[in-house]
Amino acid sequence: MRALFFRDLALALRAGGGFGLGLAFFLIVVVLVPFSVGPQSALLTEIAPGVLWLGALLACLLSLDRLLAVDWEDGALDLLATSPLPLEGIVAVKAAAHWVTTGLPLVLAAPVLGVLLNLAPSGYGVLVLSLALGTPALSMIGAFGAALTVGIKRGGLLLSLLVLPLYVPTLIFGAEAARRAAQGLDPATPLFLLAGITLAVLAAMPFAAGAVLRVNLR
Amino acid sequence: MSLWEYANPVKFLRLSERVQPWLWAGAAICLGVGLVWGFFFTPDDFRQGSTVKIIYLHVPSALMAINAWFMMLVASLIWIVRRHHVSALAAKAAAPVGIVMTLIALFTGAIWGQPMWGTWWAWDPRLTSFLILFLFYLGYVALWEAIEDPDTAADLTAILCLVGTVFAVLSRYAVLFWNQGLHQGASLSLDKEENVADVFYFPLLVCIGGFVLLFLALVLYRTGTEIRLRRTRALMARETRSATLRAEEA
Amino acid sequence: MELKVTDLAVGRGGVPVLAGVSFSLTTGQALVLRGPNGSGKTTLLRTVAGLQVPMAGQVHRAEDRIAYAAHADGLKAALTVAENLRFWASVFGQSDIAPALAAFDLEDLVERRAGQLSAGQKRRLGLARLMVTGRDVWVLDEPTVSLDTASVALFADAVRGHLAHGGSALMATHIDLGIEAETLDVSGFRAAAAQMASADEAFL
Amino acid sequence: MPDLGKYADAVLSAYAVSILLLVGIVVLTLWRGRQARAEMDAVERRSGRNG
Repeated sequence: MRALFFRDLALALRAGGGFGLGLAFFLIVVVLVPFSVGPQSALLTEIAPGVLWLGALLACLLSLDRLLAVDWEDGALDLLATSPLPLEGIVAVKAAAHWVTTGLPLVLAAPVLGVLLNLAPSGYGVLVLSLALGTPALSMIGAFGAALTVGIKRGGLLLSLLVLPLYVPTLIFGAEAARRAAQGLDPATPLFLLAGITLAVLAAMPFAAGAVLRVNLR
Repeated sequence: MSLWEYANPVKFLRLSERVQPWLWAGAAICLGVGLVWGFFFTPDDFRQGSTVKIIYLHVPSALMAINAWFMMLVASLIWIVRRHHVSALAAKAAAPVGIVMTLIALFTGAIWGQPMWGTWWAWDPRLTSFLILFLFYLGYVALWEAIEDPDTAADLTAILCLVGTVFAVLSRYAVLFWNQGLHQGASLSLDKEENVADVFYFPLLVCIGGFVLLFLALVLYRTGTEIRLRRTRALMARETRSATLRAEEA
Repeated sequence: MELKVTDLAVGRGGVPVLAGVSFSLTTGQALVLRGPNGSGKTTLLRTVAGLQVPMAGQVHRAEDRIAYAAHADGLKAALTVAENLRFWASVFGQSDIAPALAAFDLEDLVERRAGQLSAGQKRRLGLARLMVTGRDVWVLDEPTVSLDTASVALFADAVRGHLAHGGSALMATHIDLGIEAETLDVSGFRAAAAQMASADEAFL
Repeated sequence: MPDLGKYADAVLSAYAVSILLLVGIVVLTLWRGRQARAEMDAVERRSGRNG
């Protein structure tokens, strides 16, 4: 399991692994927002938490279609399936590696991009906290979507269609927490709910994803 | 004689063809009577004016949008547990009907909301939940379409249906939390004193009956279609196989 | 420990391909599957490896004993030869990759990226993977594709060594490896039109 | 025709859209069903002839 995790990290960090693409995408989305809604600071301050959450979510989605497809195409998934590792564990580990290479950088970059959007000072801490709590769920749900579409040629678009509705609860609670904090309100309730969803997803989703992968390998 | 006997496609087709005329006729009668009654012979609401007539479409379609998904969930579970092909195909057959029901609920809801709320679309929790349900339906249908092998498709969509159900319920509560909403309380419920008035209630019940019958008729018919498509596929596969076998023998 | 296949029926996409396949594979034994392209060798091997569910029959005593290698080697172009091997070794709970490198003459290439290898070198690396799994039943699908004569000899030596150490091998191949092996012609087990119990059976 | 008052547009368009959608799905279903039945009959006749 640990070997798989570090292999995925190494693959993402080596040339051609696509590390940083998600981050760059996040940056571009955030830069484009003022161009589309206008440069008024007050407006940007108001929408900043939501835009940052949406940008992070889309950046997370960007790299999902390669999460399992690469291993599927070069046969590594077949070989892993005959190895002692359980498929549930394989998917969970790959989701964890995805989070470290995509989700974590987004969490760390969010406050910097918050400056660009004139985020209210009280919002930074909770924004980072909510992203840190929410993005693991995004990676794990995404891994489920990737497992569903792994055998499908050009499954990327379908993957988005399947995964985005599943992101709704996480997005709602995450962005709500960030927004409340930015407005000086108490963000505790949405944060707890967000953490609850993430925990439940991390506990249950590997089994769904493993079952799906088993069907696809058949 | 057990219920599972109808898991056999031939038996299922035979039974479904026997009950379908009744279902279609019942649906036509109920919808005709209910809608005409509701549209022409019920008074306007003192507060909502004539828009109250939209209730005869909005409430039944919304009910059926959820029930269709629920039926798909049950059918998916039956497929996962007992591997009856008809069950998987019934779930597949119900999805587009569910989409139409959801669309009707959304459109009528938006049209109803326009004079009441002064806007076509409000991010009211109920409307929003239906929009999310609509997205789930789209994903479900798209996944069925994308996969070549029918049994793989059945397995994957069944799991998607289970996971989707959990997330749809989660989204419902998330949306409630997110926006308390403009929508009025439930129009129909058993434990509440405050129901819609009787004048609206009876034609509404007839309409709901009509929608249920129409849904059943559509799903049975569509399941039959799916069974036939599957049989065509199987026959053609056998044809090509025996052709290659014969070619080799010769 | 004897791997035993009894009355196995395998299929592709719900259509049965082979039926009534039975054989056993004992310690030190190699079994070569023969048959024309498309006769179901790959499907049979995948089923024995546990990647596919048999349509009928059983595979006995195969759990956690099989190392499978097919056309796709599952190599990562961005990782070096040593990294690729070490990864698979640790997935299978092993650590020593030196014998595998030596057996397939990869020692000079250890620090090379797998993406820079030639097709034959890649194939050798893919086969070297078998040796780091520590598994005793090798299930091989056309292992000698894109290998030159010298590499085929290396591979044959590796298989011989594996058999001598109490392993066994089941492979589909067209060429003669010069290994003492029994052969099984799968075309004799082709699923006849009559006994086609398929996934679509319910609809016929 | 009942007097729908100032909301006539809303009510009528709601009915129009809904009935259109319902008729649409029914027509589509029947059309697909007929097509599938014809296809199956053709294949059945063919395979009946060949054995």
